[in-house]
Amino acid sequence: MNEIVQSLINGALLGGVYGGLAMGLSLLLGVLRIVNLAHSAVLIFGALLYWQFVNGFGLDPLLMIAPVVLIAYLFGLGVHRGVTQYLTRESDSTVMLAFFGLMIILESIAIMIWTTDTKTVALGYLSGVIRIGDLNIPVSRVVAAAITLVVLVALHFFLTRTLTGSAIRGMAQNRDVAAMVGINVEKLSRRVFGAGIALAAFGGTVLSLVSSFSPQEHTRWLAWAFLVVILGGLGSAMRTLVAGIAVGIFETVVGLLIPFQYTYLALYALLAVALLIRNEGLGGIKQRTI
Amino acid sequence: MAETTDLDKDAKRNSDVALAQAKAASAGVRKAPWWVTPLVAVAIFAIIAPMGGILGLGAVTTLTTVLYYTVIAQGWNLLGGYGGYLNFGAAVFAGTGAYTAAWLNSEFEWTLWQTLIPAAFAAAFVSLIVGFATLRLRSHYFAIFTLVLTFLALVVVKNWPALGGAIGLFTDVEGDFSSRGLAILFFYVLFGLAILATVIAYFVEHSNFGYALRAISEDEPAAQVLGVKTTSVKLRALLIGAALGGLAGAVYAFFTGYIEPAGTFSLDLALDIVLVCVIGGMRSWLGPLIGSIIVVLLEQILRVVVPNLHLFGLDIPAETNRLVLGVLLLIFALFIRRGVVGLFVQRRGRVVSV
Amino acid sequence: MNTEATAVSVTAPELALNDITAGYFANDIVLESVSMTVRPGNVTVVLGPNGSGKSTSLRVMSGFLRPRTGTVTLDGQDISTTSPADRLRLGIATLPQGRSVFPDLSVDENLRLGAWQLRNDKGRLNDAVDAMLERYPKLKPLRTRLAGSLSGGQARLLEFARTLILEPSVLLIDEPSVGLAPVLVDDVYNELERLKDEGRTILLVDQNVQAAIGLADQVYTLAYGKNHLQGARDSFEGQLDDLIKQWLNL
Amino acid sequence: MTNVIETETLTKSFGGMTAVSGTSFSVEPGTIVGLIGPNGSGKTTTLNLLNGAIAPDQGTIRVQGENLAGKSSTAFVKAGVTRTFQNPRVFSTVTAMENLLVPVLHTRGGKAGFTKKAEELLETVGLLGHRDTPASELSGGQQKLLEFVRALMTDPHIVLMDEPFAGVHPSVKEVMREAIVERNKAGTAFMIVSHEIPDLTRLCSRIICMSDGQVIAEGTPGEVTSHPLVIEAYLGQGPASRGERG
Repeated sequence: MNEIVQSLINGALLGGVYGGLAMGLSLLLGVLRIVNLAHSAVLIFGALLYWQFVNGFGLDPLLMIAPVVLIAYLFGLGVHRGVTQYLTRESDSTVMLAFFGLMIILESIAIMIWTTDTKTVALGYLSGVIRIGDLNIPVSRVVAAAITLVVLVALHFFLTRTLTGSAIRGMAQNRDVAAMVGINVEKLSRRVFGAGIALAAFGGTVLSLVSSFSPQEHTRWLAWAFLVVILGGLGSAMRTLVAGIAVGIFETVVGLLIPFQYTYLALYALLAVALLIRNEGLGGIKQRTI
Repeated sequence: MAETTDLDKDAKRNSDVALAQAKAASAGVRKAPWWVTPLVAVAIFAIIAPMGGILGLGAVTTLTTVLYYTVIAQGWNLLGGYGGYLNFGAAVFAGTGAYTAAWLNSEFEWTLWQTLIPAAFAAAFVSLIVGFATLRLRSHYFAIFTLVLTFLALVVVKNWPALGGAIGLFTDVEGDFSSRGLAILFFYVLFGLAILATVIAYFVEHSNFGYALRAISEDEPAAQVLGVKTTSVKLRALLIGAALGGLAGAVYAFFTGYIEPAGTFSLDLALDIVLVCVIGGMRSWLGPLIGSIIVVLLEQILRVVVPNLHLFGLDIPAETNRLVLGVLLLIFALFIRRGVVGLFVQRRGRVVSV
Repeated sequence: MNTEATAVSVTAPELALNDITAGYFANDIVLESVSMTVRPGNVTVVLGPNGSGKSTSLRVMSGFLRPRTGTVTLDGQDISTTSPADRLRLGIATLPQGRSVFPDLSVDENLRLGAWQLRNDKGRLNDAVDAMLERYPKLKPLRTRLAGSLSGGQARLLEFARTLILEPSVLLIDEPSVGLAPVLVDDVYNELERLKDEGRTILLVDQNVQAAIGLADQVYTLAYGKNHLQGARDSFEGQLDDLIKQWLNL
Repeated sequence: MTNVIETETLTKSFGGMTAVSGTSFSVEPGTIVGLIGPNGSGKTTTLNLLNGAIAPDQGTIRVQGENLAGKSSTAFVKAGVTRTFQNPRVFSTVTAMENLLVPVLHTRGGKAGFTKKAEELLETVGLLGHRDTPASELSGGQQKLLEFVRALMTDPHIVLMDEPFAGVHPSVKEVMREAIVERNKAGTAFMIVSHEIPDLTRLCSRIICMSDGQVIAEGTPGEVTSHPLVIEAYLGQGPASRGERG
């Protein structure tokens, strides 16, 4: 019994982090219709940068999340200026090829700087375990999930309660009318793109608090993020969070039932099923027929 | 009504694209006669043909890699190039073929020749499963799914004891071959497969099937309205491509003598294949052939040159290779859409206004 | 920009198309040497058979389509290359054809986005929203509803409110009654009448010939992308049937 | 003789707005029928329904007597219904010839036969010289002609045309008209949506006028263009119908 409660808690905490993992992908796909194939590469880059600050320079793990996210945001603005803005009128294939190229570039740079070794962030004062009865809950997991929760809730309120948030959602719904009411859609797009990249890097930092990682195997995180996006739909922070938690719980519960290494299989099966079932459900994503 | 405006928007965008293309074309080169591309291909194969016997071991191996890439890339290009459905999981199909062949060889001592057909079938079977799950969806989803599939394949094979787990499988070619003899054998096997794949690509490009694929990549809904069975066409293209990948993978398994999961199911192959097609030209059957030559030679040069560079006294790490390839992909995707072949062979007619 | 809640027409500028040639595709010209003037305080109506270029003229005025040749002027000043957003700042607001609400935003959010240019002045923004809710009391109880769930008539009201929220000096209204049930068409025209009575400067494109003429001060007709007839309303009333027959049998 | 197309109480709404509401009409074999009506009257939606691009909410669509309502566009093509679009949707990077071969991809028969047929069709609209020209390099009018002959490749019983004359040069218009007449003589029926009513009246034996998603008049061009309901539809509601103004 306790084992089940334990894994539900673990799963929910892990799932919160998964929500953070997927948010950037969801935002770019939902608002800008960009398939960011480089999402997981940015994510790992963020994690490595974070690792560098914390392990390499011995800086405070909690305080270092913000600078990583800020650097990623600026990087995102740069990518928009250098790459994305040339792609606004191009076919999906061209966009995906360009972002695949970007993924390779980021991955190679990451390996050049940090090698392919698996990294683990030194948790320092976050390394304890909270004991409640028989339950053991790692502090780092609680902290990672809590930070993600705060960020996603803040994002949710930003998107739903502020005028700029309305403008972003309005732009996602109808770009022409958004321009008609005087919104500078180019500028707003650039910032949203920056935010999508920043959120990907943020996902990397919270991920590094709960898991070890290596620059080579980042696409597994793309799979996770993709699964969360498929389940949660696009552009909504709250639904992404809920979908993330669902995936986290699914993963840990399945992990109880079958050997650890096969949980991947179960998750991929879930992904395939989700794709088959939800192919109509994702508003605006399935290609319209005539 | 929303649907009408959407169509209008599409049309407007298409017309802009068309206009740009027309402009590019009128500024472009004169149209080459139809026989130029086949002639180039025949010339390339004719030049390569005797090389297996002439060149040294290292050079033969390099050329073998060119041919290996040609086979996979021609297969990839059917759906990815003509159909516009990018596949970032080329390693999955080639790897399936490689593992099928290696398993049949190590377990049942099947020969290279005997494993070819089962390897092609196994890869085609995997592609069917992938295709059924994703090809009815937009090309986005297909692309992401194939990208993450490589990792799944890696995990599955790693945990499959019969396939050697993380250790991998050894293969053995029957008969007594010198190392040079073996190199020549693989060279000519892949030479044959490369010709096969190129001929298939040629016929697909000039067949109804090819037109259907291009119609899908340009305007899938319109193709559907004209009666094109889009899902079936895409599935067939994926299947043929996967089978070619499986064949190449099988030969590769014998070629290297040993395969293991991490090397087989890595994104490197996917990158190389995408790069081959993008650099060569995704809308031409000649593209993958030319692209393979360029990419493999480029990689060789990088491999030799880069470690010897000492810029500002720094050692340049080996990953620079991939960095350069990534930058190249980005540049071609942004600015040289039609690849090298597109630069020389323009499909062009007169611009006439009524 | 007009800051007064009740627009005063006398200060409104004069918007004009001068010898405009325009089209969407490379080989196709929708407008050929079209000229028209939207006089301050007037309702100017553009009529013509479908495909004659009415809506295209409006798009050129709003800045969503650049003319190939010719100029768009506002009080004599050339604004041909001014962006739609900047034209909005100059007081030219557009009510586009068809449904243009953001369906997944609430009524309130839709209104606020209409006042996007006031975003740095929360006080004025809130006042503007309140003024619009005052003007369209039917929207008040719907404030939190998603615009996509509104009825056709309610959505139109919201679109009117969103277009008027900045108190523009010139209103460009494109086919406001298309696709609406007959009862709602009445509502739309009652609203247009109110705008006219307030002395606003309006360019109206509509296929509802009779109703549009009823409002017009000045009428332009287009045929095959060229100016056809023009004149004051009086010269058109009474010959409408003939005009339509002419369009049908030209 | 069975009608090529016969609809009964065809209805389709989008998000609460009824675009086509209970329309019934028929097209006899070998006739050219015009479909007119003010903007937003449901013409394009009707066309989309008649070739299976969208499925009706209710009602029947009989093609050659067989009800195909709810079937895919493939079924409609098979039954002999093809169409063109308002903005031509040609495949721009492939040649004119290859465009024509797309509709017969799944048809049995030698490629040579189809190529010959395609050449003949290109000839009828003066595009044979552009056989190997990528469609993107054709003018807008030529693309419309190309799209038209593409629709003829499967030997349809009826071709649905959306605004074939809109935005094209008069000379192209003439070619299009002649090609339609020629084909019609061979027995192919047409249903043509157009705003250019004068062009339609010269071409059609019968015209259907829609307004607010319903058929309001049907008959010879002369009858329809002078029909009071049609004139009223194009006039819109006058002040009189709106009661006293305030």
